[in-house]
Amino acid sequence: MNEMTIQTSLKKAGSKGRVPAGKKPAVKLKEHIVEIISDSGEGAQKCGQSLGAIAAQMGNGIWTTEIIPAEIRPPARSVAGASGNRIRIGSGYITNGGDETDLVVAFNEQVLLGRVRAKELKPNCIILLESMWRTHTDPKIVASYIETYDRVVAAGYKVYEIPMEHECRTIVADARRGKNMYALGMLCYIYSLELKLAVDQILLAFGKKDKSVVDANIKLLEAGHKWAEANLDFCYSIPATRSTEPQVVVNGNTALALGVLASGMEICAMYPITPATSASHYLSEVFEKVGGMVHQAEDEIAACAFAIGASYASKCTITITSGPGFSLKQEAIGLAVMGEIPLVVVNVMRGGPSTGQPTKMEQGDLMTAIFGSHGDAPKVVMAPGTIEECFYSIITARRIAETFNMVVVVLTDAGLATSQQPFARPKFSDTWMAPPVDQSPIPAGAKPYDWDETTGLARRFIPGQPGGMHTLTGLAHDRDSHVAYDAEINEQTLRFRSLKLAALQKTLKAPSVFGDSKGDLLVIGWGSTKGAIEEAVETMRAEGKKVSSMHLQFLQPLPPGIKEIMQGFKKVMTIESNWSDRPEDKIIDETNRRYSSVAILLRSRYLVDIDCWSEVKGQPIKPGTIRRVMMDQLKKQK
Amino acid sequence: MNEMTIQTSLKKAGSKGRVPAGKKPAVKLKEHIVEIISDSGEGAQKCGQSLGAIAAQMGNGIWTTEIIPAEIRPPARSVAGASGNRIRIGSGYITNGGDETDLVVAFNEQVLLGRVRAKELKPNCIILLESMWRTHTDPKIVASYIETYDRVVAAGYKVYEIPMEHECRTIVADARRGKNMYALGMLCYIYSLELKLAVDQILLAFGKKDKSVVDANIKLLEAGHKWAEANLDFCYSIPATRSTEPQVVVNGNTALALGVLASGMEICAMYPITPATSASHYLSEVFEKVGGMVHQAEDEIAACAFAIGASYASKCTITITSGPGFSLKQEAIGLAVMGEIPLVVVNVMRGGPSTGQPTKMEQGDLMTAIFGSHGDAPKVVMAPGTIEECFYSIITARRIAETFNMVVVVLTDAGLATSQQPFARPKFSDTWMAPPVDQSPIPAGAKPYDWDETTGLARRFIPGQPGGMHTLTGLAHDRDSHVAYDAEINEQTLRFRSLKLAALQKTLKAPSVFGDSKGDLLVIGWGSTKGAIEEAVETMRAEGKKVSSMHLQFLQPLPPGIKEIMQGFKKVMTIESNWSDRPEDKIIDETNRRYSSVAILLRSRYLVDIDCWSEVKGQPIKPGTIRRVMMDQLKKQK
Amino acid sequence: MNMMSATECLLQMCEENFELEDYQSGVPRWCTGCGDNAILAAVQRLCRDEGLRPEKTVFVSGIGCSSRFPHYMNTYGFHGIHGRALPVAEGVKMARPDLTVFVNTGDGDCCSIGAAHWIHAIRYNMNLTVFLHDNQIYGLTKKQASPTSPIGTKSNTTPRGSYLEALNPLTVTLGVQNVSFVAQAVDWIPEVLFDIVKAAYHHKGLSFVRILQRCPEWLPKSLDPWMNDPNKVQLLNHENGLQFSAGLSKVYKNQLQHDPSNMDRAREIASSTDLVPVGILYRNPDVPCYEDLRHSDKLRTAELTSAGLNAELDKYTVWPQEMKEKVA
Amino acid sequence: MNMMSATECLLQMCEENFELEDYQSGVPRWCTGCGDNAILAAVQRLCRDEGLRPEKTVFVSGIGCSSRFPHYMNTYGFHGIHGRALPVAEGVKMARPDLTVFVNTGDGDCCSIGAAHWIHAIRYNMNLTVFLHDNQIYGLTKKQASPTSPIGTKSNTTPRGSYLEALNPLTVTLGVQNVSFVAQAVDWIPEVLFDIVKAAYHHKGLSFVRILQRCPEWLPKSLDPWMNDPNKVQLLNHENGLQFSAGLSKVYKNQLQHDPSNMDRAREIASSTDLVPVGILYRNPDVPCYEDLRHSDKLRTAELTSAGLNAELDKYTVWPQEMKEKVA
Ligand SMILES: Cc1ncc(C[n+]2csc(CCOP(=O)(O)OP(=O)(O)O)c2C)c(N)n1
Ligand SMILES: Cc1ncc(C[n+]2csc(CCOP(=O)(O)OP(=O)(O)O)c2C)c(N)n1
Ligand code: SF4
Ligand code: SF4
Ligand SMILES: [Mg+2]
Ligand SMILES: [Mg+2]
Repeated sequence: MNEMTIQTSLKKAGSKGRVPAGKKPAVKLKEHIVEIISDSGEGAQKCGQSLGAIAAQMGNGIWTTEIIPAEIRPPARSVAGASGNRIRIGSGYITNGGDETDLVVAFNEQVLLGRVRAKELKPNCIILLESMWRTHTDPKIVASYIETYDRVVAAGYKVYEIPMEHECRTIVADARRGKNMYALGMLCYIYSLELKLAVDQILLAFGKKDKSVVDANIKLLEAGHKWAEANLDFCYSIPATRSTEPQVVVNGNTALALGVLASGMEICAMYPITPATSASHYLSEVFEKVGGMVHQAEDEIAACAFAIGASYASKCTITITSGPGFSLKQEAIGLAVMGEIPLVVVNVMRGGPSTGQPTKMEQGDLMTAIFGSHGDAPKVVMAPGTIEECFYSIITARRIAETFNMVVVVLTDAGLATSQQPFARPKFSDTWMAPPVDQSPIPAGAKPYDWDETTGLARRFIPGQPGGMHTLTGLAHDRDSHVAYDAEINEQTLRFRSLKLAALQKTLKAPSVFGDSKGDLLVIGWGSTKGAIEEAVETMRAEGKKVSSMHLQFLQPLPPGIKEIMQGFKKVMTIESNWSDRPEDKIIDETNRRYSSVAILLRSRYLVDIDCWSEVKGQPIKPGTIRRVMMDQLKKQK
Repeated sequence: MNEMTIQTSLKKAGSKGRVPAGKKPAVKLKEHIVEIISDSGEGAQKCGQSLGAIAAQMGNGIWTTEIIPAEIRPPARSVAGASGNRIRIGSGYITNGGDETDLVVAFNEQVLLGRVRAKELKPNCIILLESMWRTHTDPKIVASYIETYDRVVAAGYKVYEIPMEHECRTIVADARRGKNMYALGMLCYIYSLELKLAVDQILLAFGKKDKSVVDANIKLLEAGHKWAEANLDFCYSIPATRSTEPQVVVNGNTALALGVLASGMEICAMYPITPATSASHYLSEVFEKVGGMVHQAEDEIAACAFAIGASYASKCTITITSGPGFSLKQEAIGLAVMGEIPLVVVNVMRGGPSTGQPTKMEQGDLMTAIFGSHGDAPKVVMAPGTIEECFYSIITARRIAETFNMVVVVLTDAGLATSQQPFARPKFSDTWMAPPVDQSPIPAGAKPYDWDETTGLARRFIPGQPGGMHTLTGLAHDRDSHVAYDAEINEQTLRFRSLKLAALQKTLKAPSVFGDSKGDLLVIGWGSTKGAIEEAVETMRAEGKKVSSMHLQFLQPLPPGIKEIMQGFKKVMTIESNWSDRPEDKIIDETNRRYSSVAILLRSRYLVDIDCWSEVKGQPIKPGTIRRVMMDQLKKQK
Repeated sequence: MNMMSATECLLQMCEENFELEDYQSGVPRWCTGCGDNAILAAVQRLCRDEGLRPEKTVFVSGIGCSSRFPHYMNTYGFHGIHGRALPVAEGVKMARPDLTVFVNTGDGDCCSIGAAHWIHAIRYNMNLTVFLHDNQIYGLTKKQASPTSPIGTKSNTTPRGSYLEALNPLTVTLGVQNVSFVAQAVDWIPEVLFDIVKAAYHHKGLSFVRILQRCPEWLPKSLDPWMNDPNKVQLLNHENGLQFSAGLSKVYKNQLQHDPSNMDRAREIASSTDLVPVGILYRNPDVPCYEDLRHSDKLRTAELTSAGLNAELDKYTVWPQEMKEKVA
Repeated sequence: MNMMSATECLLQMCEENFELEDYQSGVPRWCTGCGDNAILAAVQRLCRDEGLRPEKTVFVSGIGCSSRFPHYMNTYGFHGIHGRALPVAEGVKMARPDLTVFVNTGDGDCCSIGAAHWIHAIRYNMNLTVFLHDNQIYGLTKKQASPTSPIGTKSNTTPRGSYLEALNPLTVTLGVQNVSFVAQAVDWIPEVLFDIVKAAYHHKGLSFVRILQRCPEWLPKSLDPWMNDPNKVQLLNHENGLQFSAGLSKVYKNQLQHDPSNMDRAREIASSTDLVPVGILYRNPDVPCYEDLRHSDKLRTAELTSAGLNAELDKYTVWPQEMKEKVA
């Protein structure tokens, strides 16, 4: 009876959406965005990652983005439950996830619906939809499927119903598990990717397992490929040029963790929190290989205090967290500032305030990073803009922390954390690491806080150094580290701690301008929006618009040269993913509009009428959206 | 032998500093600043407070400031150990502690030295110094005394050596304890204050104790008076006009606590921390009389969470803390913002960062108040500028919190906390209190977050209301308080929470200008610097300078009308007590100078080149200092 | 005294007769087989049996899978921040002793980040019913070791196995002065779970119930030894504690007579790790509740406030001469 | 093997022979009669007797009167923030197991704001010597009730007396899995205080020493009952614990034989409130130390780092065709 039903389904599907087969020549594309979505646990993640890896192997530019349900185990077939991966494949270098999707493989109609509702699909998007639901034993499911199917077709999407599970079942018993490799096979056909590379992926993933598992997966892969070849009326190729240098393909959190390895730090203290945790997971796996360790503390305060203790007594230490944990660490961060203990604090930002949207992307914690601890607590704040920068920023952060005896906050976000982008494989350099812990005797007369009058810098005394005995304190203190009740000393030491930021600023280069150094509009961004902003700028410049962008990697101190850059433009605006009041709201005016974060910083420093536009949708801002915003801004100028 | 020594001492003292007696007519003064300092435990505090109270009774304007050692029990006779009180007495209304001291009563030369070193005494200050140390049995003490005495005399101070302890011993056995009333008697003579009022003070303080104690103290008082009359060659009177309205004389923390009483709030949750604690102490004493209670939680996080729980289920609740505790509360504050739970958070600011200077005054937590919790967490931030405003700000804060379902942060500081200033006795009004907790059934269809599209306001559902059942959450949520995974809802709710600030802003009045509304220089301040700034402005205006000032009571939202006010002035600057980089420092320039807090806010909002000047000496900024700063600023304009 | 008519009386009884559905809200989003479902069922049954008014009942939680609990109750709920369920609940109870307050907290929420509040909540002994959903793992954040994870637990932060012996929440709780009720339940014996939940609810004071809760998602087999071998579960019975049905006693033969008023024994029993003791370990009805010690029964009227305020202001008032005479 | 010359050997011994002054720094700013002075004396004596190198010794504290302790030691010191002494000390020890680390913490610092860290520090069982300066009050902030304040304590936040029975730090500590050393001392019996401090120092693992410490400033008489009546102090003696001098035993006749390996007895003894037990309540030398479980003895060279990093990068590398062939 099951068989019967499936037969019917196939016919029906065929009659509705599927076009008779016939191998057509591949259409050449500059790029395509494809996503694979399923209930969580059905392997769409794996399928997408493999596709990205294969395309990268082919020499394509890629950017993969995880589609993560907000819950651990959302109910099956639920709108909010889509789990999977989104891969942007291009001919050239790809810097961000791009706009809406061109092609989607969906394992059920509900997860598809979720994506449609979220407006994530291009109007003429191609949909490859598992058709088994049409003939499900539960009439409610059938009805739901048909309703959605009809609506989606009516909305103009090109839907191909595909009996994936049915086909898989001819190869394996648990078809639900194998479907993802079947889909991968189809996609390899669609994008003219070498099947051999897909086989390599399977070997990589299942190589350690039973040979039978590997074989079954390869069979599924090939079956998918064959079916697509036989049944689909389209196929693409995205020309690629293989890089001549080795590339690594990792997501932002893995890049962060690799940066920790590379920086020579030895201790990471953390408390689990989404989306920072995956960095610690990976580090827990590998850190011990280089003599490091991850300490899971009882809470974020303890994690920060543990890191401070370790830093105080040894090398600079790192603590990794996200929003709520970052708020909790503020008091301890102030202690590190006051004691001038080097410390790297990573905040993988998520949707706020409060618990907010734990799995979503946002850039909402910049102001807290700068101002979050009571009193004047100057610290360095930096933000990588690419996956590659996630790696290198940790190395830089470690070095700054240890050179200036400062706290360095590194802000990434859920977007970077879960996106993959190839970058040139780093070549390890000894200079990335701190020298061994100084245990030499302290020269007579030297003081534990011998601040330099000009730069505020002082040498750090480390336990174990003979003659360096002193008690570090979070109270105001003098050069001897004695508690200071004196007004002058208090003010002087505030001065020294602040001067260090200026000293660092003097070593920074002016940010570079993307595009011409003169024009009608300059867009300023920071962090993960880099690729999307630059792509939008590039597109508009190709259209003849005089727009450029500037991306800030240091948010505190702000690098020199910004004013001069801004002067080259008629208008400056910031684009970021944190809240700013909408000028179109009735009660919002210039006396009460709350600006987005970096806009506040820049307006205050440069007194330039910088406008801001922000979107806080928990998703990376799309280049197309940015383009629209910039167009609007240009229109206002006229 | 003891007797002998004292005789010698008297002679010696006489020969050195004391001028032969003879009643002179009282010199009329507009004002005088007097301080009484001793080792802690010697009663200088009490003496000073009584003097202030007596002067207030006489109808004088007063401002008293506690001189607090930074340690619980500093060693006796130590430079950092001065404990006491500083009273500014004037003919008219006094708004701040004023400049340096005119007259000091010191119980030993070391505490005196501390004040000299801190530059707290006017060049020609009169010093009434206990002379017993000159003849002490410990030669080291004698040497120290003589050295200091000589130095102080050489420095031009007018020193009167007075055998206070010796004189007291003729009346009581434990002269060390009685000295303070003896000094009070002297001061009553010096300032021509009614001795009867001093007797009233003694009755108030010791009335409950043994009659013999009262009598002894009165005797000491009279003896001091008599001695001064017989031996001092000067005496003052500061004309006073008795107010026709009753006044209360309390310090800022007491005023705060009285405000809590008056506001009808019922629960205060706290964890001890200097300098906030004294407000909780007083509240612990009296809150139960009106059915309230103070809960000392296990830490600040628990205190804040406890307050949130109580607020959620009942009336708006208050939590009181200082810097480090304020940092710790940030995560919980974000929850209250997200859940739209009314909450009043008081931060009595102290020296920062970290533990910093716990007993010292600073205005360093403004930016943390605004930006301290991760994500966009809009809350109201206000700061009283006078003792009276400490009282009323709590009532206002309660009302705003409950009207807008928002967190209201009230920032005071160690200066206000420990200063006394008379203000018109408040007349209780029913409207200060919230209506009783709403327990009426929720109308069908109403939703727990039914945000108004224009203002973001929504009615609060309180447990116990039939039909209002819902689960409040710190996660992003929709109108039903259901967890929202949706991008649009997230952004919309950020918008609603932010709009409430704009809605509040619309109800605020423009700040008033102190001085003319046009001129060369406008000084902007906030919080406890109000009196000193206005006094400096007044002085300069009297000298013909075109300067005015504006004091901000709301820091978030900033009230309307500021831009228009600023436009009336050639130059605008802020004066506050938090760190700003000194432009004269070699490596500081316009690209890296860190501005003080309110300057950042105003520059960013109004794009006006507002300069800032700040002092972070742990002391209230003096009007004379402000005058100098303003003069410098005016000079720059030429 | 006012007498109700029979009809009125009947009407009111009707109104107060709640069905299970009256307490259900939404579809629980826990994994299939998650022990939290069993706890939810027991608690909903309790609410119905006891006729708890939904609007007078509040479930307070922190963050974690288990902390989603309030969302599935059609009562008031407070799903707060990680680790702070207890102080929030204390605030609710202090302000509103008329409300029935439950707390749902996870082993990470309670025993790790919230440990200070846990110790102090036991100390305050407010009339709260606290369920520790102990699945021995961080569920929501996807498998990190928790303080109660058995040593050697492989998790994402301890890929080579966790390093420390599991924290025993029972012995810690029993070490706190003022503890008044400690029980242990397991999610897979619903009858006993219900009995314990009920006893906890009826105890005046803080009742702390640790529930061994299965997490099939991350630790699918960790509780198997105890589930598969009824003899490894030791039921605590006593005339002053729980007494078990004959049916149950047939399956769970390993029973121990334990008087819940005996602290020393309670601590000894709680220390056992091989056997899982189930039942009431300790109960002392005489420990005062903090809210009773602190709550005022003054009517907080404007009059009272005004009087209190003015009495205080009097202490600090400087009267003008003429008024002073009047006042005196 | 290298042999030292006798002179060299003597020189080194000389160098390592420290005097009390070598550990003293500054003049303690505690009140006269403050029990912290006695603790300081005992600890300085320990350092001298054990010849601890000042530069290899770190005292970590939080905030409070007692937390000023490190300032008075001429060693390295870390006077941090309120409640966080233990996690800071853990970080120090983890990074530098070669250092000797002591912790000074107050009853507020440890048992109130720091309670979560306290529980977990016991659990980690790092080789730290922890002194709980328990004066049963908040000293530095001027007299507020602490968790260990006896019920009824009049303080600035409890002007009508505190509401709760005092928390017993000993029973809480003994309730934590992995506890390895718990002792109690009193400041007014310096000889025993020293013996306990010494035993704590020699224990490998976290030694938790609660010291009843007088605060004449705020609670001048609170410990008088025990000070004035030697019989209210119960010395715990055992061949595996401490043994007391004849002189001492003459004064302190109330002694109890207690084997510190007996947990059940330790908890019972710890629960006593009328008698103050003094001595070692519990000791288990076999609990592993977290730093030993976690510390790597790999030489963290650039080579190791480079190799580790490259091995990881290999996993994610996309090789250009020609290189791929080379690599393969
Ligand atoms: C301050 C803070 N830190 C960390 C987190 C992340 N987090 C959410 S739930 C959780 C632990 C969940 O474990 P548990 O309490 O045992 O509950 P379960 O999910 O197992 O029911 C953590 C670490 C957070 N939300 N907030
Ligand atoms: C976060 C924070 N909260 C509160 C304080 C204020 N504070 C300093 S010490 C202390 C308690 C002191 O009591 P205890 O720990 O018993 O030490 P003691 O002074 O009695 O030795 C408090 C509450 C602080 N410094 N930081
Ligand atoms: S992850 Fe574990 S605890 Fe969470 S819902 Fe699933 S089974 Fe339950
Ligand atoms: S206040 Fe108490 S604890 Fe603090 S130094 Fe004085 S006596 Fe010691
Ligand atoms: Mg759990
Ligand atoms: Mg204490």
